[in-house]
Amino acid sequence: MKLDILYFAWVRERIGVPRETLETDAETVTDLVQELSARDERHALAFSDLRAIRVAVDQDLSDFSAPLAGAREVAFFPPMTGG
Amino acid sequence: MKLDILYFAWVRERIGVPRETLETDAETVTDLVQELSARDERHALAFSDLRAIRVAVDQDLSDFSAPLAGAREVAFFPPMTGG
Amino acid sequence: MLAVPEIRVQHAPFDFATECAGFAAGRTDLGAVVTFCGIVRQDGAGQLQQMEIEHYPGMTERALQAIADEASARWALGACLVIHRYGVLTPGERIMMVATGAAHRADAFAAADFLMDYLKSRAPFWKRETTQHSTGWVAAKASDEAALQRW
Amino acid sequence: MLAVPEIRVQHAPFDFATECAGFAAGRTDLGAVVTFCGIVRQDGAGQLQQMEIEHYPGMTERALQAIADEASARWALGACLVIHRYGVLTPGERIMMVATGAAHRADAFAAADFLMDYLKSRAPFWKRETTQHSTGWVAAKASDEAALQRW
Repeated sequence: MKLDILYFAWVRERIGVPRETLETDAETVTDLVQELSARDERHALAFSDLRAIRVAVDQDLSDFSAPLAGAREVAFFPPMTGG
Repeated sequence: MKLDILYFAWVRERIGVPRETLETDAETVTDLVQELSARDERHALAFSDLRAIRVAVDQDLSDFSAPLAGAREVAFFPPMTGG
Repeated sequence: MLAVPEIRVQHAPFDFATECAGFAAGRTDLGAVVTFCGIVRQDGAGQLQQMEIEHYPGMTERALQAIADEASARWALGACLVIHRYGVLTPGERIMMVATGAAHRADAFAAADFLMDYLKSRAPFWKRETTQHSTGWVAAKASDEAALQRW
Repeated sequence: MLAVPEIRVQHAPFDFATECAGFAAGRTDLGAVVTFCGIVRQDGAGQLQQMEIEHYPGMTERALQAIADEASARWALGACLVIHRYGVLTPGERIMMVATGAAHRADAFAAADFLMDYLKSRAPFWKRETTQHSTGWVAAKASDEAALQRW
């Protein structure tokens, strides 16, 4: 499965890129986070405290247990601060 | 004591005038209402249900037990409907 | 950033856009502005021809000032405006507005909501509606009096 | 009088006066309009130089639409507008606004308050503040997340 992975705010800064594309068999968001964290220091650092990270699957707020079957786009970012 | 008595909305319509001046010894608003009600049919009708009437003494919302010593102006009107 | 409430009671229309643009203009200490505007609403049957608002000159200004002062004392307001019209108005016309400015949104929202609840039941205005068939004074609602218990 | 929420996400400034004047203009079925405007607030020390707002194009519009649809479903809204800017802003600039119109004031107030609470914590915007000495992402407040429990 080919996934677009997006990063925002300080998650983007820690990862170093705003977006990357990944060929993966991850079944859930948690699987995906583990796969990304294993890649390098930057990813490992960005995902070191998941309580500080929010996730959206195909542009809908989701959680780490969410399945990725059929997903096209997963985004990671800090708690939102709009308004 | 000389008092200006003001009426608003349907109280004014029932009394027939927006304002009158009265020389009175009424000690409280209740005394004043009784004195006015005794004057004629119009006043008696206007004051027939005091639950439907609000009172202000010298332009401050008040109640029927309020003393009138030193007062200059008393107003009677229905519950307010601004906004 | 103490608010000195501005109170205006007038027959003339006010320009909502101009008031919104001018309120707290140039202030950089206020992060949140809330406005409320009350409009003469046509009834479902479309029969309202006019609404006439009577008030108690002198007491009206005092009452609005007292309500705005109370709001400014309860919440951290940096700016506060109340405008209320009287006289004959037609459906769609703006009756009144309030505006509140604060550092944070919770204060601005609560103060505007409070101002409206108190203004509705404690400021000396009375509305009379005229339709094609009748004319009559608007009755106060029990829900408006009950709303004061929120504060 | 079902509301079809209007959502705008843009870098360009919006004209608050024009938006206020145009919102629900000509409608005679709405007796109450509430607006909220968020402004870049200078900090106490006067050191804020700029605020940059990052967002998630695509999801931002979807999230705002979903929040506005939810507000329209919960309250009897006749009109609903949300505008939110992104990019670099300076102190005193307007960041965003919401407007709600309803027959009665309680619906207009509650819907605007709800929109702000949800927009704050559920729409994908992130603020970064730059002062003379440092730059950093604004942290989400526990009180903002807690505010959602009100609804």
